[in-house]
Amino acid sequence: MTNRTIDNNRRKFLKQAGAGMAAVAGAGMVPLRSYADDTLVVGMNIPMTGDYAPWGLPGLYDCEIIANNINAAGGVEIGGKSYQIRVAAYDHAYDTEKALQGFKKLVLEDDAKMVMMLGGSTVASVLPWATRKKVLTTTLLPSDITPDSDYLFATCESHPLYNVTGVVWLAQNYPEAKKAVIVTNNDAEYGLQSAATYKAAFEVAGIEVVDVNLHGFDVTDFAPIVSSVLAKNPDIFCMATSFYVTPLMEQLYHQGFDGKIISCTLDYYEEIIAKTSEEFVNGTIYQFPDFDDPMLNNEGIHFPDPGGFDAAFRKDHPNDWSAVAWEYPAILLNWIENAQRVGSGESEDVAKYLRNNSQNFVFGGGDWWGSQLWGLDHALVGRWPVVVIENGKARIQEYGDLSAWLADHTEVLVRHMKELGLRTV
Amino acid sequence: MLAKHRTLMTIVLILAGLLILPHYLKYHQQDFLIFLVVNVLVVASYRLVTLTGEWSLIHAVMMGIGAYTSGMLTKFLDFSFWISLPLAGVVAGLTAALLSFPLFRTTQFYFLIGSFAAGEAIRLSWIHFIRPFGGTSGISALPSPELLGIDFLEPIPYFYLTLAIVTACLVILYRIEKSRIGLTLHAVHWQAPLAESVGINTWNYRTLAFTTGSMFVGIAGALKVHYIGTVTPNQYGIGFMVFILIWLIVGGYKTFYGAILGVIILSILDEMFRELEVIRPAVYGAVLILFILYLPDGLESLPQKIASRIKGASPKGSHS
Amino acid sequence: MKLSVSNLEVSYNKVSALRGISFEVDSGDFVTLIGSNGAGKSTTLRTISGLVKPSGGEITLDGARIDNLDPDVIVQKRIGHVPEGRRIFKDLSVSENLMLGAYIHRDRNTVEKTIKQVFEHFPRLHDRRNQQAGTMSGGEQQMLAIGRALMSRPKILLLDEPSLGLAPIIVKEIGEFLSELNSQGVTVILVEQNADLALQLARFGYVLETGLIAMADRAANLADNEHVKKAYLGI
Amino acid sequence: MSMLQVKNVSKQFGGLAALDNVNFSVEKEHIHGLIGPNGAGKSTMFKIISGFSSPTAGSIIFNDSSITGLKSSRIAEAGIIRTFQQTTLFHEMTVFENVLIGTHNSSRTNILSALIGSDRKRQQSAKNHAMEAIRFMGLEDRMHQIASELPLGSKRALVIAVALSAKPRLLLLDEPFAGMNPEETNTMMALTEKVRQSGITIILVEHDMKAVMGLCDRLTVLNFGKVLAQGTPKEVRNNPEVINAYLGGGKST
Amino acid sequence: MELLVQTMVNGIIQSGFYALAAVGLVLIFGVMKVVNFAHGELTMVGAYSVWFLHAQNDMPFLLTVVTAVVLVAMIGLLMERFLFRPMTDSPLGGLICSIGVLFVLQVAATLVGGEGPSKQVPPPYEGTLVLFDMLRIPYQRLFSFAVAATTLGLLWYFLTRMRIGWALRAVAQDREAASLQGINSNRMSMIAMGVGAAMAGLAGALMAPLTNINPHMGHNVIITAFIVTIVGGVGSLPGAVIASVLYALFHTFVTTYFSGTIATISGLVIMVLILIVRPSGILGKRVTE
Repeated sequence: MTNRTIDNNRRKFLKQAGAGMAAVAGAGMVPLRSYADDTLVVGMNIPMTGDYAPWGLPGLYDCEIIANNINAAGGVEIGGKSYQIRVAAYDHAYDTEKALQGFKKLVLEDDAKMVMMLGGSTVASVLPWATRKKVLTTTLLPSDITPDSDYLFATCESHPLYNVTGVVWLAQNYPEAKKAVIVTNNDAEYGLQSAATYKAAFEVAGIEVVDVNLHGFDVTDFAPIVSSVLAKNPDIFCMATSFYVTPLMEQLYHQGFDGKIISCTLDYYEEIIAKTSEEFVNGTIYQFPDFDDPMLNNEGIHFPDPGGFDAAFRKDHPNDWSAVAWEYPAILLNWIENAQRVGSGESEDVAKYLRNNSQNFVFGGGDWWGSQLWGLDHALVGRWPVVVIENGKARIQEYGDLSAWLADHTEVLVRHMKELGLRTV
Repeated sequence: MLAKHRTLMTIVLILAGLLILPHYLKYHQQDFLIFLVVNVLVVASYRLVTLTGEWSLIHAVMMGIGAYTSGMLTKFLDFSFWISLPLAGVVAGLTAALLSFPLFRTTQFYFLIGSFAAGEAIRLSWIHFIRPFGGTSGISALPSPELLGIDFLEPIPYFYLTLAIVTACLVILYRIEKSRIGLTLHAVHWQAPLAESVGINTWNYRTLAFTTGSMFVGIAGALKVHYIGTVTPNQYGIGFMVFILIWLIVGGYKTFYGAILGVIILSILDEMFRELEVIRPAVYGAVLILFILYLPDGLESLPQKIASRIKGASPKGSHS
Repeated sequence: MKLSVSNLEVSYNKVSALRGISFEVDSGDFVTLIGSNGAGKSTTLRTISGLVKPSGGEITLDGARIDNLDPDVIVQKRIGHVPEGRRIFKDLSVSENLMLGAYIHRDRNTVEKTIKQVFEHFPRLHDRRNQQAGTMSGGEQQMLAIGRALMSRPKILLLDEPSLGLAPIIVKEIGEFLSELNSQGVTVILVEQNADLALQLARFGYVLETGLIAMADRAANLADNEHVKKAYLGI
Repeated sequence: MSMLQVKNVSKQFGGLAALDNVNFSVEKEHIHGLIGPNGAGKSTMFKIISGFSSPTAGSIIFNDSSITGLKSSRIAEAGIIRTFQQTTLFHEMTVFENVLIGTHNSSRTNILSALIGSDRKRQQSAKNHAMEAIRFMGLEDRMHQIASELPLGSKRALVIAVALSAKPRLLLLDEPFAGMNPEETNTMMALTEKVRQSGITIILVEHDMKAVMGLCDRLTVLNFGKVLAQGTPKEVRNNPEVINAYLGGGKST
Repeated sequence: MELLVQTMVNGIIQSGFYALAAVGLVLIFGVMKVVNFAHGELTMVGAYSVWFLHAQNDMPFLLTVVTAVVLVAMIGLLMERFLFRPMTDSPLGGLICSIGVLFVLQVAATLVGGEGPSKQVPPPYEGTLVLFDMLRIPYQRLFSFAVAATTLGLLWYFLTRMRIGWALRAVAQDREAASLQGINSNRMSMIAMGVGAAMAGLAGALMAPLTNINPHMGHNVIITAFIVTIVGGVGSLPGAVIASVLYALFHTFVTTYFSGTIATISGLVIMVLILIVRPSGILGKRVTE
């Protein structure tokens, strides 16, 4: 397995080195690339190097797999014409100036009809230009939406809203758990958003939050953080983070925590089990299913052959799986579907269609939401799975109804967002 | 006199070239050019700080202070860009002046590390105090400059704006260095005790260089964020600081133009390597090592080296 | 042990410091190099001990070339060097300094014997053996520097301005010690600013001027030479 | 009235007394020698007078006002200029630039006037003044040479030229004769005398007895941080205590 | 009370890693006068080695730790021989070289480990030591701390009791004078770099089962090592160890009772204060006259 990785990487290295040399040789004087008019270009303006690379690269690999499959099968038919799909990517290394620069390159030089981005400050830096030039842009973070972001859509991940479904499920199944602590990293894009959502969800569920511990990205030792919050004797330990789940779980295990654990993600839970014990991890609640989960074959799921997709990815990239590996493809597929419906791949046409039509959400349902929190209904919200570890394996317990919760409790959510200093309308 | 005229001619030619250059570039390269010109000011102002021999690691944060100042003034208090731009410089300069009280009680390696710690503490405060700094996501949707209805969201107008301001700043920086004050700064660097013995207050001059350099990088910060429209704490971390250091050292710090050469050549290389995706940093790192091993006196020594090779004569001692 | 230097040339950054000097030192000799600052005296010593690589000429020890060897190898050839400015390890104790002087000797007994001898010569070092070397006075530090060089049991000892910055009384003491050392069979090559002292101690002297040997004669003759008297002895 | 008075000055380093209740005074336009064995406290005394170090106790009076504990640059402004042991210079600069920096006190400027050139007059007079110092020390032929490339004698002359361009009233010379051959020493002695003739008071720390005895009007001998003897060179030379401790009269080890 | 004692223990255990990383940095700086910016990345390579060999390829844990140490030491030796030695006269050049190495090592780790989320190593020593029914120390941490403490002890013995240790200290003080004693200063540089890198590799290998492993983990290590070096006094190895304990305790307590960010900010501010009040650090020598 590992040999394969190296082989793969070596091949990739050679390929990239070759491309690099070519780029160096002809830099500055390459004419604008033109593609045959039977090709539609989709842009990915993502981090491929630096510490945010894990939230960019896996998605690129998968989008390339999907594009190749589509092209091999003869392309997609849009407006009565068959098109090949090409993915053009730019590495902005999570740097705002490079993000703006790369965005322009993708749109103006590669002729990308839609640009997928991770979100956060990199999206903020491209927004004014993207809005003015009417470039369809997607983000994984609905909190990037602003009242003026007419061309920005969050069509896949409902971060951080989906967290409420886990809390609802927890409160129903473990009514005796009454005191919760929340631990998260103190960044405004991920950690604080999640923390505010969890606080709202706990409040609605009648669970008291006895401590919120915010830490920076420079933490190497989680022992003091865990000791500190466990001193409050919580029944529920909530991780509003995706960055440090494993070391936190490990500390919980060593410090003898025996309450309920709820988290946004539990990536590579097999490794967590290896570091702690299956018994300890069993019962942990989170939000991201394995893609071979049988529940993903249910009615209403809008993702073709999740199991096969999962297997294909892991074969080529055994160490690279993360939620973005299916989220970018989901966005790509959603875009293709909309382009087909509207009969055009042009940015403005698809954006207009998106705004005015209901959508199929990955896990079913699909309403546009967001104006009460961010000023515009540009986040696609639907059912979201509640996943629990059972016998060392992630299993979807149910699909929580996010739309219903939001319909009833948005003002609680807005209040908690404000409390943590986050942007609201 | 002749040499002076030739230099002047060269500068005029370069400026003229820069004025028409963006029209021949691809769109994203126009953006790249704007950031590059701003970074020229960043590294030229850093050079002023290092003239006294004290290398700081807070320059990137000073740039951030300028960026945050201008961003907050325009966004929250509706200041005009034309007022917030100089104020960005003033606030960064004032911060430097305040910090120089504790920091210049140390020198050399200690100053380097002390300035890093002070900068990192400031930067972490932007993250920690989400009000008013916006935490890690910073402040976005900053307004563009307004002037005579020119659209500064477009790269070419903004490039001309940047070019004008940066050129003006460079002229000032150059004149400072060549003035009596510049000579005194060199003196403080090379023989601080001797300088003190003839009445030069070395502390004052270190502070002067630190404050003035920070002021100019504050302006650079404001210039950059009003084009990007977003200011975040992570733009100004040790990562960017390391690049400033690299530009100056690889470019060479004996002449005024060495650092500028460094930022231009290295940034262009970095941009060319972008196609390499994952391995880009490694190739960049390897290039750094090669530059240092084979051009230990910096890129600025290259013209001399080439000249001496052509003439077959030994290179003359570098002037300062 | 016969040390011979022939046509030695050295330059720093293309400025030549030695422009072809030749001399020979036989076993048991006491030789001095005098001359004004910048004449090339220190450079000569530094080249012999390998700190500086010559750009021309050669240095041989008993016929074998040593000019391309590194300083740590040359010490093993039993050439000791007391550098200008003493250069003791200020943060280490006196005895640690001395033990480092014996770095090339792995035999414990020899080392202990040598250290005993050094302490006999310089009882003050014995008194201060556990003291941090940097806290001692200039004269004591000079003694330590000489003692440290002796620890390698050199057959040839190079000394660079041992009198610099020391009070006359200590200079005298060190001079007496060097004579005694030489009488025990150690070859001494002394570089001195204090020409008066140097010519009293040495048997043979060389006057260096701008990288060349201007005069070579018995020390007593040099001391009587009118040019030397005028230029270096201040008479 | 004495130009400089050192009153009861002591300096402790850790537990060690480098200077112990030292008193002496320097008369106007004298060359005052400060001698003593290594470690006697001469350098420490120098540092204290020039403000590079402050005394643990005692005071320094210069022209009737106390300069105790002032910053070195302030003391230089007051007119006390020191030189350093060996040849401390701005080695990378030309002779002219070195001396120009010396004129700092009379030509200082601020960024604004430096930028718009409103200080041109002052800079010009500084340049003239620098030229004067260069001519005074006989360095005009070497004006545009880089300092590090000068021969030793010229370097030492330049050291003094830099100090002179700062318009000293009291000049502290730290071992200006060290490492010189007799010819160079003679030249330097003549220059030093010439400086005094121009009305500048000098304190001289030196080991070269020929120079000390030949130049100084008065001597202060320090030993182990204390004043051992004071007086004219002749008196000091015949003082048995001095002979014993410093010149090495007896054969004591 | 329970929290207090637990926090104390957490802090002390953490100090072992800080000390290992900082001591290596101090040693390299002392002997070679190069600020090794890639020191954190050497730690990262140590951790990656354990992940790759032990977690991925089932090599026994102790053997992997040894392999990791040897591997990182080798990298250190290569850096010394081909980068730092040609740069002997230019500390800034050495600094840039080390930054170059930093980039290269980060990419190498990405190529070996893939771009996905942080890697994890299952701890070879499972279970938790429970003392007095309130103090909990995982055996893995106990083991790591014991190894770190022993190694530091051995290093102290090596530097103060062995002649090669004296030689190292001599070279650190005066390279040229050391070579006149017959000490091959290039060899000493190799030893310093080898030992310093080995310590970094060991720190990384011991940390591997306890932390998130990713190509950028070195960043935090180097910042902590800098702080510890300054607080302890540049060039003072015992100072670095003491400062590691103090800083780890301080950081752990502030993190436990306030917050992690406050801990880091106040740590930095304290460092600046120490620089001002006592620039030589708690045990360092005054460098300026």
